[in-house]
Amino acid sequence: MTVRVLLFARYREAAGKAAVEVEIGEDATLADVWESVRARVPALREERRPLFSCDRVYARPDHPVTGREEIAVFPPVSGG
Amino acid sequence: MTVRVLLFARYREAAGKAAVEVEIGEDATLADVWESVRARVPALREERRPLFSCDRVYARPDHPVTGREEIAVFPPVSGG
Amino acid sequence: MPGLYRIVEGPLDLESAIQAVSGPDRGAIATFIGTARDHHDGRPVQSLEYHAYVPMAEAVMRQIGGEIASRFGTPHVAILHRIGRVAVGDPSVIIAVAAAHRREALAACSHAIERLKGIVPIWKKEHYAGSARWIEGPDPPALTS
Amino acid sequence: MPGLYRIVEGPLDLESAIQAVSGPDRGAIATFIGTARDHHDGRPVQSLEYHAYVPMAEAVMRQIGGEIASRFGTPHVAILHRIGRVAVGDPSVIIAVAAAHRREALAACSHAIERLKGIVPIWKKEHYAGSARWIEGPDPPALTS
Repeated sequence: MTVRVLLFARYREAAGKAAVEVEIGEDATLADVWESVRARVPALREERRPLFSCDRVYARPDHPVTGREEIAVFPPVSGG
Repeated sequence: MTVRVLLFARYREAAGKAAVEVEIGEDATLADVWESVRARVPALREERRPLFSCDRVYARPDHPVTGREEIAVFPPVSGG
Repeated sequence: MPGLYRIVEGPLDLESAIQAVSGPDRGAIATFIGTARDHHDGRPVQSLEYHAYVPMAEAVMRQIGGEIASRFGTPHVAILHRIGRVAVGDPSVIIAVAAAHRREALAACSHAIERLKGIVPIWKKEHYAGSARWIEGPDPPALTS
Repeated sequence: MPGLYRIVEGPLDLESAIQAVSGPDRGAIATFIGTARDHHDGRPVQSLEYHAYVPMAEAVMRQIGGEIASRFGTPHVAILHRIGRVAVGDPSVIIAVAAAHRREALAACSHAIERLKGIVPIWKKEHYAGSARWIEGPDPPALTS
């Protein structure tokens, strides 16, 4: 299935766009999504500390993906 | 000698004035000043927790009085 | 439900944060204002730029308000964070917490800024003379249960 | 010498306190606003009245600023306290502290209000429906060396 992944901050700048679409298998997790994103966007290959959210709530890399969530990946936050 | 003693808050209300003048001996301390004030102002006789200042700095009851200081006596503070 | 949690494009208004938390049964309001500093690690900074995952950031700020209500007993919390370019000296974040007593208000305000820096999806970019750099936070505390 | 330490007859101005401590080399401003509450120990309060030994109060507030400079490393402190009648909801005291970093600013602000309540010669009178009462503080910490 195809999922759309939102990117923020440095990841967005590296990709040159606010979101990417990737193909994943039926039993995919967020970790699988991230691997597909990095395969699509070479500039993200060196990123080692991604955070994930599903439907605007933090989620772990082993979180399963149904394809109906709003998925985002971003670097550690630095607001304030 | 005669010293003028500033009163604040409840002490001022009890005395009905902002300051009282009392006579004290040559080697008097702030504790002696306070005794003289209470002798002059019956409404202050029940006060048990006076604080003292000399020249706008806190001072202890055993602090000696020269007669040239600005002396004040007042209850525990409650600002804020 | 009380509380104000907002990502804002443009200047932040301290008075609106204080208004949002004030009330006659509260004796204490603590506020924290984070402003853009002119240096970082000894390097001159010309301006800051903030980027946010806006709807999630507002939801996580509201979650922090819930933590404050259960830990410090007051629901009167406002958290405002600016995005876009912020000039040196201008506020990037404003927090206000009102409570019956001073200790709860101050402790809650401190909790709010620590948690905001730890978990709210906002990122800072520092602009220097002729260059810029995204600041990456430390590894966050446990984010999911 | 930086710092603003003032007993004020009439409304307090938060903005002037913040202005007095702000600067481009500081990333954090913590403020504390104490407001008149509508109740105390379960009893409805109609208004507060504050009385001060004005010159000594300002001197002791300045002394608290000195404590903050040596303990928390910042001289950027403002302490304003109102005297006279204060309506419910209005500020009676405003403290602002600016520092390079948030923890120093918040800890210094907390120190300032604790010390103000402990040692600054100001007294509060609570006005109820048809009566009034001077509030007397606890025995103060060691006041003299």
